[in-house]
Amino acid sequence: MTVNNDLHAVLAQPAGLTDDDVRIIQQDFPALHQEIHGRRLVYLDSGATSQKPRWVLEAEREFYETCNAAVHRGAHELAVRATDAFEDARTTVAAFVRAAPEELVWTANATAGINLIAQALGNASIWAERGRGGQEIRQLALKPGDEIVVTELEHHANLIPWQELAFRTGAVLRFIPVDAAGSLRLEEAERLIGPQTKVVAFAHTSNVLGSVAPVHELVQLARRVGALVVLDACQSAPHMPLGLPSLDVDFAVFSGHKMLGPTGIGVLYGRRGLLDALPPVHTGGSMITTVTMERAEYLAAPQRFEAGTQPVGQAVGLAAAVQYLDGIGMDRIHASVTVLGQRLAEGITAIRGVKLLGPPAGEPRIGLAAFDVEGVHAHDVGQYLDSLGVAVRVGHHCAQPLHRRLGLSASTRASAYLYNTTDDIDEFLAALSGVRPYFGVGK
Amino acid sequence: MTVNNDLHAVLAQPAGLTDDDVRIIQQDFPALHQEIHGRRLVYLDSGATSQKPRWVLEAEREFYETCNAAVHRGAHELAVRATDAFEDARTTVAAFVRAAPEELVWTANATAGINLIAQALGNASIWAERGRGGQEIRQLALKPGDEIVVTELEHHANLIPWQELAFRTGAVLRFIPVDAAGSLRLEEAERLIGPQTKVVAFAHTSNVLGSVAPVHELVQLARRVGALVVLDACQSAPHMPLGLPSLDVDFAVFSGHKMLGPTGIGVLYGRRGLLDALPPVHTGGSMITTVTMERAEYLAAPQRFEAGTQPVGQAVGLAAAVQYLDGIGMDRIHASVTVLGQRLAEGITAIRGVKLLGPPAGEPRIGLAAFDVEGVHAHDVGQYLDSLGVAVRVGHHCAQPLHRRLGLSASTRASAYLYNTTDDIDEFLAALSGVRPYFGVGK
Amino acid sequence: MSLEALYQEIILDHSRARNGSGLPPQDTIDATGESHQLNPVCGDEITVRVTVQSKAVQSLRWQGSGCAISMASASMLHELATTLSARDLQARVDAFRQMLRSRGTTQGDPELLGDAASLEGVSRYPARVKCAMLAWVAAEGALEQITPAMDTGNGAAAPDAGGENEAMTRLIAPTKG
Amino acid sequence: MSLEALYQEIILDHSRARNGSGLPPQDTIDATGESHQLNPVCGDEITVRVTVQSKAVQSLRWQGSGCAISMASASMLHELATTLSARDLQARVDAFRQMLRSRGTTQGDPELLGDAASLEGVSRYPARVKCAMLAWVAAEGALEQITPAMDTGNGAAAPDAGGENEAMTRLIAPTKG
Ligand SMILES: Cc1ncc(COP(=O)(O)O)c(C=O)c1O
Ligand SMILES: Cc1ncc(COP(=O)(O)O)c(C=O)c1O
Ligand code: FES
Ligand code: FES
Repeated sequence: MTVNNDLHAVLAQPAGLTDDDVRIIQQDFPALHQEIHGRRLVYLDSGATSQKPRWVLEAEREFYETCNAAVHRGAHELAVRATDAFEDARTTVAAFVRAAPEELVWTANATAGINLIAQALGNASIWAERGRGGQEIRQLALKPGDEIVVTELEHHANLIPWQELAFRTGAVLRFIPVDAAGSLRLEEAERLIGPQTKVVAFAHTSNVLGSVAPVHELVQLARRVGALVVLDACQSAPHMPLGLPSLDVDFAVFSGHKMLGPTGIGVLYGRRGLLDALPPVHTGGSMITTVTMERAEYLAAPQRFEAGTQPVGQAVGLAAAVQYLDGIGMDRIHASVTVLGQRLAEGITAIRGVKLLGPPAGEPRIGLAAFDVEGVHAHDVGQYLDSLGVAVRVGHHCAQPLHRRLGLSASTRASAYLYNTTDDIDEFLAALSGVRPYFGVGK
Repeated sequence: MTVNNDLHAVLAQPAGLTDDDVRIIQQDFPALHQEIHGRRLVYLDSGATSQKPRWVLEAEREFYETCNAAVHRGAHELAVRATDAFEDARTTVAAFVRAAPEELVWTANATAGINLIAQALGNASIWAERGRGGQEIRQLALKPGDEIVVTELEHHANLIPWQELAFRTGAVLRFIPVDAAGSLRLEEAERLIGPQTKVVAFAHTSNVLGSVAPVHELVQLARRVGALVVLDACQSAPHMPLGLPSLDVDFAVFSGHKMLGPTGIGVLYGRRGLLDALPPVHTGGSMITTVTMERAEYLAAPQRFEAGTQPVGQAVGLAAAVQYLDGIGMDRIHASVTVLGQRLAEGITAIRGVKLLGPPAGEPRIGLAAFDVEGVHAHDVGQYLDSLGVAVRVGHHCAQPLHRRLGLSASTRASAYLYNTTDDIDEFLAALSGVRPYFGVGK
Repeated sequence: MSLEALYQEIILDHSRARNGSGLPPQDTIDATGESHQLNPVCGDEITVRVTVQSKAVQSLRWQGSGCAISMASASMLHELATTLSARDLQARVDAFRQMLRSRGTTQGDPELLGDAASLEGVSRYPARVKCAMLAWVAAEGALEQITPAMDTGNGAAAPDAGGENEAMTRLIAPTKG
Repeated sequence: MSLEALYQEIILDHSRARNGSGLPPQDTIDATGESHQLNPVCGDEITVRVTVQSKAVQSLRWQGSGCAISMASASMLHELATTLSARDLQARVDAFRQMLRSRGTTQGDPELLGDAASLEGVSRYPARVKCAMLAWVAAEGALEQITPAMDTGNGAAAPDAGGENEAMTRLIAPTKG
């Protein structure tokens, strides 16, 4: 595999990442060395998906060239290598979030992980109704009148599956509202989470506001009433050191493609024991013990949730990605990206007619910032920035209810990652200052 | 991308593939140039998963290095490129099976495709029960007493999802039995498929027997009673020219990894109009129009079934794979693999104490053959062959009921693909002849 | 391609002017059609109301919000429509669609499309084609409510299998969940 | 590594001999435990019955089918068990497990494991470790039915978090669907 020799120098440093460090890291990312419309690409859309280092692309390729075979089956050498690579990947990614390998289920993406939990709970409800499964199934089942609590700032992926679960079981979906600035109203959470609450699901960090949820407080509220906690760690896993067991959540999901990994792979973490208690969702090969024409008996987790041929190449790629992240150090990445997030927030705030969403500059936020440009539609903002080589995301960012609450239909979002320098941020800010003049508003 | 110049010579030939042609094709497959236990690798496990040509690995890599971004979102240049690459891939793969792009839904694998259909029908049943959706939902819904018909030779992926759908809806699962030789008893199909039949699901070609299903006859029986037809094309799509619309099935699935594509991608084909009528299964981002905290409205197919970040890199890889297959020509591949299948069947039949499963030599079969070695367990057979560099699959091949019907708990399977020569088959056969002597049985 | 080719001055002007925007309370005349279209990519929406008398477009007004392209396009459509027969309006919608689908290969014809010809640059930005089409698809929908398809010469615009046209209409028409 | 290191002659002999195979009709003695184990990878199954009197293994018999490794391993276990105390048998199971987990780093000790020491080569074939363990896991299960864990010295075999031991037991114990 390609070794970026300069990276060793970066790793020798104690904390944070200087722009010089970042420029060395950038060498590993071929996609960043492109000209867009004749300008250097400034990629500030990592909140949507990250770019991939050579290390990851080569790990995947090497797998296909030397180990590719069906896993957990077959007695031949390639099958053994593939199985080892696949299960080693599970161990590596599990360790990245301080979990045990059996607590980690591969999914297609984070969305699939949340759907898996919601559908498994839906299945538990049907099983309980029809007398299938034991005591643990009846405990997991939702009944009419039970409640599922989410927040008003959720990504659609952590909202609609719960709407559908509520529809399916007769449970009621409730939500913790945000205030006009987008902050979670914790006092409402206390009111909402009660004995009837069976599930509390929320984003660790908001993909629009950049704010970090009060995980501890929400987990406490849920534990008090015995509700399951589902954490959407899509925007936190890539950016901060994450110990899922110590957060004491029951389930968590994240996506590989947002953390240097390939597309087509995500992770569902489930607290040990809990996964085994859930009914399966997808059924098929490699997740059964005994099958007759009439019925099937299912393996324990994680296999129970991994029907059919798994994304083996992608699992290997994601393991390489977390190795890369760990090599640099998640605390350094966190420190660096936090600095960039603050620079974004400050810079955006300073531009006339541009309104920052989420926590004001100086308050905790991850490395992203969404904003509204008065008088200019977000898609036009994005198009303008693109013409200067700056890639940002525009739209509702799969959070329509939050945008509606903020009185917007769309916003523009700049999101940074370990390969962004402060120069990138400054170039973006300079470009942003030009938007309103260009569209002739606010003169 | 790497161009294999010699390939042009192969392509100039009229029909079939000679061993010399195949040796040229082999140059494109790095995994095949390995020594296993000091012997040349003879890979005869493509029925489980295929090896990948450089062309595919490079297409995927090129995507990540030059186009990677979130699709269907964002106004920036990379997002445009990624969206184009993603939708072009859909068009390419759809054309490969003579379908329209809107008829093609990306899935994680074939298993996920069958589960998607089964779960969507399960959702239709709940929707109908609760008065959600229109007339078309009520038509798709299954009620107690309705029947689902599969065959006794199905892969677990095309069996257990239907067992679970039956459980969920109160429908009854019935199956077309096979005779002691493994042939489908069509006269039973005629008896079984009646007005109460709502779904008929079967494998196009059996992954154990290598036999081809009487698609036309089964479709006729299903059409007569208005049942939906679901085709498991996992073992046919890689090996023969396939025109799904002309087969007149309603749904079909196949997996990318079995046809030179990467892991982590599969295809669900749905007849135009029908997909739009089905309720969604996975919910989340990119598959909605309007979302409030209370409810969501869903896009038309294919987006309706593609929640969250899609396997974009893998879709691009699969498109490259079908381009490679089309470049050689599916009819030539079919011709070549059929010859190898017959050679396997004949050679296996000629070895004392080894029993071929499925159609006898000389009768139609695809390029695979499973068999039982009297007195030696399949896993020992596989281990022995592996020591000679021959990779085969052992076990129940995710078809326990079929094995039980044949009086076996496991079998060994050799499966060929476009990169196998007749020499490969002969080496395998020579190795197979040594199995019983080695284990000291049948002296 | 430069940003200026996308956002020509005339487009920015129209986007600010929003001619024909605002829907007065509706008289129930038979010959009025109204269609609401949603762009699912961005969530922007537009409602177009068309009144036809003696086969001539009496008025085309609209209400909605969206990006500069979509607002300018609606404004231009308003200006173009009011002088046309219903059949002609449908023909202009077809011509406009064809221009936008051309990926930069078809120039806009000001004779046919008026100011909307200046939106030709949009065809190079596939992600923005829906923006420009939004009002026009709504106008098409409104027309269909008034006269049977044949009357407006709609035959020419019939979705060709798998074409962008149909895909777009499908995408734009939300399906009730 | 050569095939011969996996399938030593003594293993092939045992696999054909299947010593201790066959379960006679069962008398209901308190000190008899029986455990059924399924290898989910291949579907092979084995039932092991252990009878203990005065803390000594009276008999260990089995019934099942599987590959040469699993059959040989059961046959060897039968021969080994009959002379041992229940506590000793558990210790041998632990030693056997440790050898198989070692990925070729631990040699089999014939003093401790008898003929089963010859299965050391299996540890280099992770896919076959379950084959060799199958009868031994069943024996462990049977012992547990007879005596509380402490009596057999089972404490030492307690699954260490995330270890292969536990993973294997979990995999081998089917969960009712
Ligand atoms: C006939 C058949 N159906 C379904 C499958 C499942 O495919 P996948 O594991 O890729 O989902 C396979 C492959 O294992 C198969 O051979
Ligand atoms: C907070 C949050 N949750 C869920 C998702 C969904 O992730 P994916 O599309 O990878 O399934 C995203 C990313 O889009 C996100 O930012
Ligand atoms: S961005 Fe919504 S219509 Fe243009
Ligand atoms: S293969 Fe089944 S026990 Fe060895």
